[in-house]
Amino acid sequence: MEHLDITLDTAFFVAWFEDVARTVRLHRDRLIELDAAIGDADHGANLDRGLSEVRAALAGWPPTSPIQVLVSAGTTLIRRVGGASGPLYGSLFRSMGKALEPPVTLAGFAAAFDAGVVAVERLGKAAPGDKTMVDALVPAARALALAVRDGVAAPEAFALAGRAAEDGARATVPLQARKGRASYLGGRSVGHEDPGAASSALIVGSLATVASGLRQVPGDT
Amino acid sequence: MEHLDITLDTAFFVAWFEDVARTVRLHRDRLIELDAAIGDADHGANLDRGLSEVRAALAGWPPTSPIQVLVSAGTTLIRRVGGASGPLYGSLFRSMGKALEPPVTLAGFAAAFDAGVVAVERLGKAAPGDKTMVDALVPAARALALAVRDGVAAPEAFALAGRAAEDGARATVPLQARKGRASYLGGRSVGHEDPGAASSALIVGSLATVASGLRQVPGDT
Amino acid sequence: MKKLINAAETAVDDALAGMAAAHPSLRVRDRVVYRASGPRAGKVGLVSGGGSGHEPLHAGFVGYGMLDAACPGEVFTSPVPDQIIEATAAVDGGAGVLHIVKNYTGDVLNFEMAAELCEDVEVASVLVDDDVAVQDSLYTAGRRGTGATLFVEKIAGALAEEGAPLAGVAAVAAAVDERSRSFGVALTSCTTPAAGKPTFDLPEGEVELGIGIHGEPGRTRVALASARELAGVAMDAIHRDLPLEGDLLVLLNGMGGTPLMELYVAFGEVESYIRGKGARVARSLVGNYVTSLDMQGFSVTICRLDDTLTRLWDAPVETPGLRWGR
Amino acid sequence: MKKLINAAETAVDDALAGMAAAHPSLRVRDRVVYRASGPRAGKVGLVSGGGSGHEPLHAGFVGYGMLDAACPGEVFTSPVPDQIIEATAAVDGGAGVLHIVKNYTGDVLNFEMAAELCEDVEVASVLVDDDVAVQDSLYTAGRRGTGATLFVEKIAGALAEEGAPLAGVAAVAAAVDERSRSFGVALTSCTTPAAGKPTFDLPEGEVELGIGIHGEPGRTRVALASARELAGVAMDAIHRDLPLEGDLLVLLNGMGGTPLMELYVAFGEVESYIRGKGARVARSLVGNYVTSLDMQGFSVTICRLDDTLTRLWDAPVETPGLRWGR
Ligand SMILES: Nc1ncnc2c1ncn2[C@@H]1O[C@H](COP(=O)(O)OP(=O)(O)O)[C@@H](O)[C@H]1O
Ligand SMILES: Nc1ncnc2c1ncn2[C@@H]1O[C@H](COP(=O)(O)OP(=O)(O)O)[C@@H](O)[C@H]1O
Ligand SMILES: [Mg+2]
Ligand SMILES: [Mg+2]
Ligand SMILES: [Mg+2]
Ligand SMILES: [Mg+2]
Repeated sequence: MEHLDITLDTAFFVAWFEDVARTVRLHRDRLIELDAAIGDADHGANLDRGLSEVRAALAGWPPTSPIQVLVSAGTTLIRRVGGASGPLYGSLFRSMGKALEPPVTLAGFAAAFDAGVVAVERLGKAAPGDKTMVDALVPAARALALAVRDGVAAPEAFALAGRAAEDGARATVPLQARKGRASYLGGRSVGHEDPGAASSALIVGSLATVASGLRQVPGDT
Repeated sequence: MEHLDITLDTAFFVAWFEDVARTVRLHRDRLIELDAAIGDADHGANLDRGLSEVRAALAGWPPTSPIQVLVSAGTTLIRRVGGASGPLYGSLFRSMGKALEPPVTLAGFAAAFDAGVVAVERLGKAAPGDKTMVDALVPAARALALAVRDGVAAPEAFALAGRAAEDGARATVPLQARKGRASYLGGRSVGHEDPGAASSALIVGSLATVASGLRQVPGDT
Repeated sequence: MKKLINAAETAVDDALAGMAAAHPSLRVRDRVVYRASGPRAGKVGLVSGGGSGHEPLHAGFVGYGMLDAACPGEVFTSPVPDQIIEATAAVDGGAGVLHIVKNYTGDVLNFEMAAELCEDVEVASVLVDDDVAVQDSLYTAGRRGTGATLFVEKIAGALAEEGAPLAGVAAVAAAVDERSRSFGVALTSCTTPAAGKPTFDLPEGEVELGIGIHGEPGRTRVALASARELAGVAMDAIHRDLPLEGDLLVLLNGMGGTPLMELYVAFGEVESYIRGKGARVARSLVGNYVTSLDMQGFSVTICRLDDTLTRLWDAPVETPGLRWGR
Repeated sequence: MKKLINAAETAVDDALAGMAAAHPSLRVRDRVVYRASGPRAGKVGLVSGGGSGHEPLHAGFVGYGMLDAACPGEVFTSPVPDQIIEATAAVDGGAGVLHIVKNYTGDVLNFEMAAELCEDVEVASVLVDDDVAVQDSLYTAGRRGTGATLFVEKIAGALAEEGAPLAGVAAVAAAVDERSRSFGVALTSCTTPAAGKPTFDLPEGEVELGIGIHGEPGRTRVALASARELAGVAMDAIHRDLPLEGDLLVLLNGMGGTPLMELYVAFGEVESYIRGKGARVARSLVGNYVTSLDMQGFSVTICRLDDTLTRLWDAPVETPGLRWGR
């Protein structure tokens, strides 16, 4: 399968954030609606705003390494998003960037991603099952690690991670929230997908999209 | 027709206000809706409140003359209704009462009613055509005067007055208001019946109802 | 209808009871709200009143430097003469009493009747009629009294507090009215407790221009526009009637249901409009002051200040609705 | 959605521009609202912040006797660390800065990040978590900060103004939070400009109990009841958690779209409830202070006063949203 593999270079990371920004914009209203159900109806707007800033920053100052892309994106999210998701996603990417060793292999990517997820868990003090983004991120990190162990190529590994994150997000539906704003609802949080888990699935999903290079981008705004 | 005539004694005037109170309560919501269209949606509530006070006052202190009934009712309306219609209807009945000479003939009634209407016109500085209660009251007064001239008996005279008041109220629909709250609307007041003209038609209409003694009262609250 | 009340019939009295409980500086008796401190000998008394549903107007403006008593009627219904007579007698400190009356047929008639019956008190009246949305004419009810009422009550109240005679207090009140103009815009209708449903239908995407404070529909209905455009419509109407120049006192007033954040957005637009005309916002108030129950929307009231009016505006005031300097 | 704004994206900045224009006592720079007078040497600085849409909280409480700076985020979104860092540095008068943080994950994380980066300033933090509708637990996000924020800002602000050291100001802030409890009821949902439609559907005839100030749905939904019953539900929840006794400070707070008249009705009911428990309303505030955009509804916040807290509550304050004594 080696012929199907890709290079995890600076361009790949830039393309990742560009696809994330595009995808989140497409799903902006759905994320707002998920947050309206068990939160305060701003998650889609928050991320959309933050990611266009990320894109603008990356475009204005072409970074020269994957580390720079990640740290810059994370910093921009922290500096521009606010709310719970700003610091959490900011830490995800900053910690991931700091853990990355060039040149980036899939194993290196997986380890760095895991470091990012651990940073999110630490900062938010959330564990899997608390009905947060952690419920999508942890399975994604695990899927990446397994793929590395099994010698799977990057595009396939990213696809597996994307599916794991999506399954993780969907699995938040029956949970009762213990962290974040949704926890105020107690039992009434059951039956709704966590917006942060949903956006995490989009973020991880973009990895596969970019890696496969297959997806038709349906218009860019 | 003399055998059909009635005595305009204290009981008649008490019965008049009782019927007015009942009728206005039945039409409370319609009067509110008329006032909502070109005013402030309180005319029905104002009159309903005031007339139950009138009824309570008349019940608690049995008056011994038509003059007492009218002056007491007018005073109660002034003291309890507020708004434009409180002082105007209050003056109508107080002035009518003051102009009444016992024993009350139909001619005396008609003259006193006319004095009441003149008091309303003076107080409100409104003329026929301004789209106010005056547009129902003036035709009613005229109809009564004509009935007296023609020697018509009271029940029939009241029926004529009631019809004149109703016609007058309906004739306010195409008018542009020049007095009262509806005047703020300018041309937009056209096309709506004036709520005060509508309530005046009810008040005059009750005369005929009581005089004929025919009407079935549909429940009292 | 969703209202935080016990019953439509008791809403006014329940609110007054709550006001009395909340403000030891007030005393409520027989539907009149007084300063608990009572009348001050030699001071002109100020009495105003009108329908309820405009809170904090008028009862929230009873206190040092403003009103001596307020007479609240039923919702959107002017008070009755008894209340006004009672209030007038109670606040007279021997120097006479000024009635501040918003120009509505009901308010005018009831205050007139009351004034006639206040035989032992010298009474003067000022009519507030600042709303430029209404055509002024000898042959109609004339302009409505809206936001300028607050200016009149504050400024006349300050002069009365200084010990000025009745004629002087009445004159400054009239001067404030003369120098003030208002225009209002509704995004939604209000709902009166008695009617139980919105007074008018205002579909999504439309606004009413030139509304009053009783849920009266406005003069025209247009498509919802930006705060800048709506503020422009209001300011154009005012400027056409009373050219904006010099130092202005500006009230950016919410109709009761509009969040403060949006009122600040609108105020920003009003302020740039005024700057654009070469005039200056010397003093301002932004908030829900002269309201129309739960209506969403705003009104602007402008008063052309002079040195005296500015001094009186700045004078200390201590009421539930307006307070500074003490 | 009908909002008096220019565009959802500019609403926060436009409102801040309007605030700056309306209040010469404030200075707005880079999404931070400061006292125009700047920091006072030797005085502890007070910084708070949070999502926009709760006006007058927090920016309306910047001024003498209360906050030194407020950091408004996007609507319902906590501010970012940059704003907080900037504000903290700017208001430090050498005596350190207190961060007043409402207990929401976003607010906590952003203030924590900022505090860590404020290397040259001594920073203390107080977490406000007064909402008894939320179950308090080590394993959840804990209780929300709502109405008690106003009490904390006022009382800590007064102590800071007296020249107390950072530890003392932080301690009184924590004490106020400890002695305060809140409960909120929504009659309608709010609508955020970004979402453009109500956050939750609340049909005619139903209310949400135990709501927060960000349009979060509440804990339960029940049939619309009288003001007396709804006040009773709120007060029962508070009383169960912190028995009402002695002198109480009471905030009867509107959620932004509730007319003052209705808030007074509800306050009357709260006051009788309190009297019924043998406690006393020693101080009170009735109005829209800690709001949730255009939401209709109310919340009650109770603080058990002691002599110190009463003295500090009564101390002069001069902000756009709260003013007395000067
Ligand atoms: N303590 C936490 N740990 C991890 N994720 C969290 C935590 N709190 C909230 N989140 C995530 O943040 C999401 C909400 O983000 P957002 O709506 O942008 O912020 P806010 O709740 O401040 O409005 C939630 O759906 C959840 O996934
Ligand atoms: N100047 C006036 N002269 C005669 N009738 C008037 C005048 N002004 C108002 N009215 C009458 O009063 C009615 C409104 O009464 P109501 O709604 O009770 O008072 P308000 O207008 O104060 O709310 C109008 O429909 C009109 O018939
Ligand atoms: Mg959110
Ligand atoms: Mg009316
Ligand atoms: Mg009325
Ligand atoms: Mg948020």
